[in-house]
Amino acid sequence: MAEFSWDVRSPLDRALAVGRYGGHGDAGVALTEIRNFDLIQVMARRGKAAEMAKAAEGRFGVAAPETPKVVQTADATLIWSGPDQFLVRSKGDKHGMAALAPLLAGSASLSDQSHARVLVSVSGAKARTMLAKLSSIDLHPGVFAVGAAAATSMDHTSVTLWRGNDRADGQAVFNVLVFATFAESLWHTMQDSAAEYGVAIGHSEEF
Amino acid sequence: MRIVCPFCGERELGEFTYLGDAKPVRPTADAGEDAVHDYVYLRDNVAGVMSENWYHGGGCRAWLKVTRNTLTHEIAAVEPAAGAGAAKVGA
Amino acid sequence: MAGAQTNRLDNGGLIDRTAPLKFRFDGKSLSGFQGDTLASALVANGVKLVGRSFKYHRPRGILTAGSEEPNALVELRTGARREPNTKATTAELYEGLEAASQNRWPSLSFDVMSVNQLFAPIFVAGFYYKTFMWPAKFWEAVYEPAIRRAAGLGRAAGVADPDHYDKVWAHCDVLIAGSGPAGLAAALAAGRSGARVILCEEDFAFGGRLLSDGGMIDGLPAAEWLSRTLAELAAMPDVRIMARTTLFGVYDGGTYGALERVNDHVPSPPEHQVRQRLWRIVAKRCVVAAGALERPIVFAGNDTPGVMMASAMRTYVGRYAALPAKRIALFTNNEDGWRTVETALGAGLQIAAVIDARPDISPSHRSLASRNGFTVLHGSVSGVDGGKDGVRKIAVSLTGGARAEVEADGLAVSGGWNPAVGLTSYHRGRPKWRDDIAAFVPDGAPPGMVAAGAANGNFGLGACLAQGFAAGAAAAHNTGHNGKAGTAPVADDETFSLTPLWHVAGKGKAFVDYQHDVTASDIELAQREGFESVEHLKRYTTLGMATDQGKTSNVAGLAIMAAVTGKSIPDTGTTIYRPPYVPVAIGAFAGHHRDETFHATRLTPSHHWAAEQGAVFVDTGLWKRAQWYPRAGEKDWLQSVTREVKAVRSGVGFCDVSTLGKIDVHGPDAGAFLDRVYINTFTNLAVGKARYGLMLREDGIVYDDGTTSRLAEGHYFLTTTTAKAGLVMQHLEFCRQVLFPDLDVQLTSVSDQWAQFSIAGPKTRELLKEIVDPAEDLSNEGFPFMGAREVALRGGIKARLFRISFSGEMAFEISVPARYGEAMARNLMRAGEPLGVTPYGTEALGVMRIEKGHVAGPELNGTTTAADLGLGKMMSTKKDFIGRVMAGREALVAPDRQVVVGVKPTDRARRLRSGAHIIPKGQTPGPGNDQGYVTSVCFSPTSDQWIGLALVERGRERIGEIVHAHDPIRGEDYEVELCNPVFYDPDGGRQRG
Amino acid sequence: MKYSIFSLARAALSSHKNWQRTWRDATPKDRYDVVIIGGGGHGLATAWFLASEYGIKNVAVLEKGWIGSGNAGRNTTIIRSNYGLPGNTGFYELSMKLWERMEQDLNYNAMVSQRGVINLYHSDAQRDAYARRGNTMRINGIDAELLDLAAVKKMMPFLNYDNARFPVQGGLLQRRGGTARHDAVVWGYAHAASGLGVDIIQNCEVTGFVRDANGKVSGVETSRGRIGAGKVGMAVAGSSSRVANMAGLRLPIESHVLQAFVSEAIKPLIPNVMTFGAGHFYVSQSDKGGLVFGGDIDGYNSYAQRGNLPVMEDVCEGGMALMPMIGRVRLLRQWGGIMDMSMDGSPIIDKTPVEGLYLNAGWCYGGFKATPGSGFVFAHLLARDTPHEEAARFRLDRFRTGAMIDEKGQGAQPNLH
Repeated sequence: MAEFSWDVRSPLDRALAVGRYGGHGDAGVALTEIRNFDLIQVMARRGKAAEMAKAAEGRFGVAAPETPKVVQTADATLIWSGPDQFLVRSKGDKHGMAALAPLLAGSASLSDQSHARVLVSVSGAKARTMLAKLSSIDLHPGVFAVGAAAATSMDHTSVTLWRGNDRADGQAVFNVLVFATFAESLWHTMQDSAAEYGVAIGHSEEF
Repeated sequence: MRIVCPFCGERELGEFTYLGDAKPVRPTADAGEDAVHDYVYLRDNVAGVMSENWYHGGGCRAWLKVTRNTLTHEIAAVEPAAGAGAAKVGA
Repeated sequence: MAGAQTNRLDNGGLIDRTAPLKFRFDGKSLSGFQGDTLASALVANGVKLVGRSFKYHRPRGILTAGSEEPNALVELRTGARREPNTKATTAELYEGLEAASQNRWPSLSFDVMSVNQLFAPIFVAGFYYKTFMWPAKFWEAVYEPAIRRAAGLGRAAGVADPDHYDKVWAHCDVLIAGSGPAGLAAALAAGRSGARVILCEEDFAFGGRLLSDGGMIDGLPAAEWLSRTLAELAAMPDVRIMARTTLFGVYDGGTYGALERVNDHVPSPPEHQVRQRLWRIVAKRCVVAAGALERPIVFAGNDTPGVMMASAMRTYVGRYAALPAKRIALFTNNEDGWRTVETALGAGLQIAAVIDARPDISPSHRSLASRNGFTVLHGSVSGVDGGKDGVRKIAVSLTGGARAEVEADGLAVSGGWNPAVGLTSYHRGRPKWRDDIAAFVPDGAPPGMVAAGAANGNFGLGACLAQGFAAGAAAAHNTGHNGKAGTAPVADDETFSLTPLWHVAGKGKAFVDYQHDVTASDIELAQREGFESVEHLKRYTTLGMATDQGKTSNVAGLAIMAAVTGKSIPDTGTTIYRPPYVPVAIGAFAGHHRDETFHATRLTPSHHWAAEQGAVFVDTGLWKRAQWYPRAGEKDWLQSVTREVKAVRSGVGFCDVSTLGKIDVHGPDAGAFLDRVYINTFTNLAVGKARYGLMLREDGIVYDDGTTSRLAEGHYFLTTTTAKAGLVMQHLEFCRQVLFPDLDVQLTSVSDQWAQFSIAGPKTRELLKEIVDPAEDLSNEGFPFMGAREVALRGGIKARLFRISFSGEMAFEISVPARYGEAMARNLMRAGEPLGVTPYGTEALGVMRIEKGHVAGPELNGTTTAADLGLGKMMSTKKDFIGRVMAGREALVAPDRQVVVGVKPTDRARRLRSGAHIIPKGQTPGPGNDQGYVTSVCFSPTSDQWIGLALVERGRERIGEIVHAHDPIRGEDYEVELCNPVFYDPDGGRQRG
Repeated sequence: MKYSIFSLARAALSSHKNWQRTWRDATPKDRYDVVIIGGGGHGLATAWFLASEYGIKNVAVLEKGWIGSGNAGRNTTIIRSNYGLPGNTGFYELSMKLWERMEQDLNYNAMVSQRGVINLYHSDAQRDAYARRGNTMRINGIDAELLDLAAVKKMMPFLNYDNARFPVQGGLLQRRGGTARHDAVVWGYAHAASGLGVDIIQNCEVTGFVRDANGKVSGVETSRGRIGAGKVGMAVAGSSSRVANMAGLRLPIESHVLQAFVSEAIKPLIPNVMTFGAGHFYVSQSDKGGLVFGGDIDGYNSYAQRGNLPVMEDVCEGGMALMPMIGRVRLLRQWGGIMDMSMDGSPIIDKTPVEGLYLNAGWCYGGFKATPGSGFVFAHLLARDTPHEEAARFRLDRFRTGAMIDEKGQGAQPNLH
């Protein structure tokens, strides 16, 4: 009887080549895939928004976002994804289905999206310039501040976009959560859109 | 055209899908064929201000009721469909 | 050796004499300088003849210095980068530029087609509507090809454009079109107020007319003010000023289109860079400071090379230090034209004469004339003696009737100025007429847009600055920015006086629309024939439809029409202004959406594994799906597919079916919700069971099908077809949010969360046992047909297992989280090796569903009912559901509807083809007996012949009947038998066993 | 004056001073046997056929602006009869046959150019659908050919065969399809109808219906006064709902914008009419040299007669995907027309529930090619009070009975047709 290994493969496993791409000189854009996370969609039931909010606050210690924002805790990111719903991103089953279901069962419907999405972080001096080729959203620092989130589309592909904490060098970081089966396609588009500025490509399991 | 999604803010047309006139109400189960025919097939086809169903499928997936002028494309109001954001019903 | 720049001044201008550039025009080597346009470089080289007109192939020179140019069109670049109809007046010179004149043969100076001029008496407006009708067949064979060859201007490359384009979004408070004095003043005011500003300038240099006409602003020479202002704007972080960028259109909701010519000024774009970029700018306010265009006066011979707009002449002399002529005359009806005299004198040109159509000429001009020894004639130019080599003599009709002649090699013409009313009129606002300037000015601009400066009919420098500044400040204020704007730049206003003059009667052709060869008499003819509405005029004569979009011709054309009809110009009206403001390359609108990146590509979780196996992929919507897995030695797809089918039916195989739409339906009312969207019932589905469901549109026609499983009391897992996945989600959200908002139900797409595989064949259980944890009971009792539940797999992960079958075999579908998808494929291969497991693609999947008589896309074609598909019995009579009422309409329940049946050729060796029509045996095919058609076919390895499904009138009553498959488009006609659509295991024992 | 090369040559001798108006500038009479609302191609063709085929010459065509100012003057000029469903197939072929003799009928060169229309396919499923449609055409006596890849390559070597996202596999060709000069069709019908006594009245907007005691329509109120009518026919395309509403009718129609585009004129590049099968793009080249192209409707109800930028991009993307050689060709002009989109994508030519009022509408974006056929069968209906046999399925009550004619299978959602 065979024993099986269930190795996980990122949908970007083949497409992502660590290193440099495009124009020479300082890389204007860094594209980093963040791998291996748990992602749970939480949707409040009819008339149960308050109840869900209370349960979520009990669990995470902060209020879940009710407007297009992200809320960062020590071990979870709560990302607004639509009316009465948010995504819980965590790692190592801290806030996976098994952990959240009992708490939220009465007030919300939960759906595991851990494998449904690919997360790409975009940063660098030319990040906004490059994203303007893909996103119709205004990413001006005064409009899309740290903690802002959006359910939107990039190049006709649905994404969840949010601005995380700035990099150590002060550069803004944009996180793009894209559906897994579209990921390779959008990745190529992102890479090509950034090529003229020079791209530093990598992946990370950092939370 | 840009539509101010009540949940997401102002967004580009490409994120939305159009269905049509939001005024007709789906007849009840016992309404009969004529009523359903009118609901499915007949349109006021307003030249002016019209209430319409739009879907923010490229964003938050909310169905919206958009009040829009078909002569100028100006949008006067956008509100969520009855069941969009229904978790706050009664709250 | 590049030709000497015979007509270049030694000093002055904004060209860089330290950066000479070589270029070629019609094969001849010439040189210019950095800062030249192709037109200015041609002027500097003494080139007068630049192109040929559309219809008469008349010799033409350079008329303007901007994007309104109707004449000086060239084929720029060569090979795959050849761009026809490029305006020499906006093409920047670069090292090695190659340009060729167009619409001539064999050469520009000797053009055989200029014979057309001989036929000019017949080739009047609309002549082609009156002839070429006989014989009828001759149109396509003779007349049309000849016309088509003669028409058109330049030649497109004819091969794929090698360059890249992209599209970008930008957002601002205040968008400004134009960087002349009004635009820059607006930018200063808005920027200082704290607004986010984008300024688009079509030219490669900022400044607009300041670059040509100079002046004093805030006590500084214009050039100095310009550099100071540009520096101030550059220092503002939220102000973006863009050169080589034309704002071409305005769309709803404050969205604007602009084209940036990123790399048109170099031979080819550097690596990783685009040629052009399309900007979609979202702006809360827009200030149109796009200036005004000087307009010609229509007189005989006004198209002779060497006749040039007066302002353009100033531009060539002042900005480019290039002399269009040595001895010029000026024909003007307004004060502004006189500035050309000053510029020309400053450059050392001779002034032959000034012909001024106004009754009064100021003493200062008179003294200028006497000081410089030229005459001032009261009157109008009535003819030009010259040809392809330029102007020789100018005939003048003097006020009072006398005639005069002026010898000159250049004629500057100024008929006044037309504000650029394009952008303000694109929402079908009609500009309004202003008598004082005899021009249309903006009116009815789209929301948030104002015009300022010359674009608004205010031509004085001081007025432009003041109005631009005020508009910029107001726009900033209206968008919530109230920073200190300071004071507006100050300059004097020039006096403006104009006597309208549109057309000077005279002998010879007087052109209104140069490029399309529309003359004043064409307009008169159009009126005579009843085409007096301006839209009729345009369509009948083609006035204003050339590549300059009527910028130099429209107003003159309708003024002439007004004169013939006796109406006023405003009563005559304008045609509708249509974007784009200047022609824009189609490639730019497409951006990167071409070739492989035309649309996004979706890949299944096992895609790369399948590629390793050598799978052939097929496009299904955006998906790439494995179609079959060829093996060495197989001669064609049919052999591979047949092998795959046989392997499944005799052993076991698997197929990635992750492309199905998958939706989590949660909530206490989930079952009730599904009851309303499906024709059958789901509230009574037990937890742990799956059921096939069919949904209709509200008009009673089948929309989609799929299986839905109940995984928990309040949790259903619904699948859709691949094609409809997104649409069904949208439909269900509509039902949930709009139709049935009272239900407590939540929907989530989980299509991408799960890698789903169909495992089919008599050895399915054997294979599954290798994969699934031994504790799981997969027996018929433990996991019966249509069972659905979560199971543990060996190696520690969980999966969802569904016992459903579309192949007719014993089959399961298994789902694992998507990032395990590739491992699943590998593990199935490994575990199944002893069983001869075979991966199969969509073709084999299709074969088996046809063999089993399952309907799919070709049958769910948007016109079939549940009953047509043989699924009428599924329709519940105990509940309401979407489509119930309309499905009962008489034509949808008529007994003679086309319904699904099986078909097979009576000749077992015969290949059956989809799209063949069904005709009763023994009848001649015709509309009266066209009884249906073949929807799906396959070679059935099981039946060992071609079989298919068909939609046939009363088909189910006719099982066993022999009919004709009539396929004239493929030249075939053969007998087929109508049969039970379930070709394989009709009792269903295999899938239940 | 009869138009010919000889009359042109004669006219040249008198410097073209003697040409008459192409159609008479009529003043409204008190009453007509038939009043047609709408001076587009359909309305004018109806009037001409009433006069020429049915002997009804006391006819007025009322146009609120200038003739041909609606969709007749803002389309992509394609003519074809490659339809697949009963009802459409025969009707569009009737129309095609009328195109083939139009110029001789009207003594006006509408530049009917049968250069061929090819619908490209990119998948087996599309090929099968075209085979089905082509067979329908052949069974109805209409020319159709199914081309494979090699034949398409030979005919159009310039398409992208190298790196297309959705490679071309073949096409359905109707050689008799092609183009016609849209404005000339309008002027030709006006010219010929006027010659037979039809009054063409421009700048005459209908503002209401006159009803007799029984509710029958007996005339129209217009901006130029009341005009009596034995019968009133509506052929107003995108304005159908607005006009019908004056008679208290709601129609199974929505008005939508369709954009069209023309490029700068270039030397001959594209020999025929082509439809991309994997995106929204169709194209032909005008005799003047411009590429005339279009794509999908903008997608929402509109009377604004102007198009949006996303659809313009979408259309150009389709063009570039199909033939990247047009990348450097410049788009010159964009315009928009208001389409009367019906609930099944097929037209309605029928009496209305209001006696005396007849409807010709629902052409979606296929109205131009129908012009002569539409005029012919509408004239028949107006003259005989029964539908012409080739228009017998274009009934208003088909949505009540379920006898839809839905070529695209999209159901009652007009923006998907």
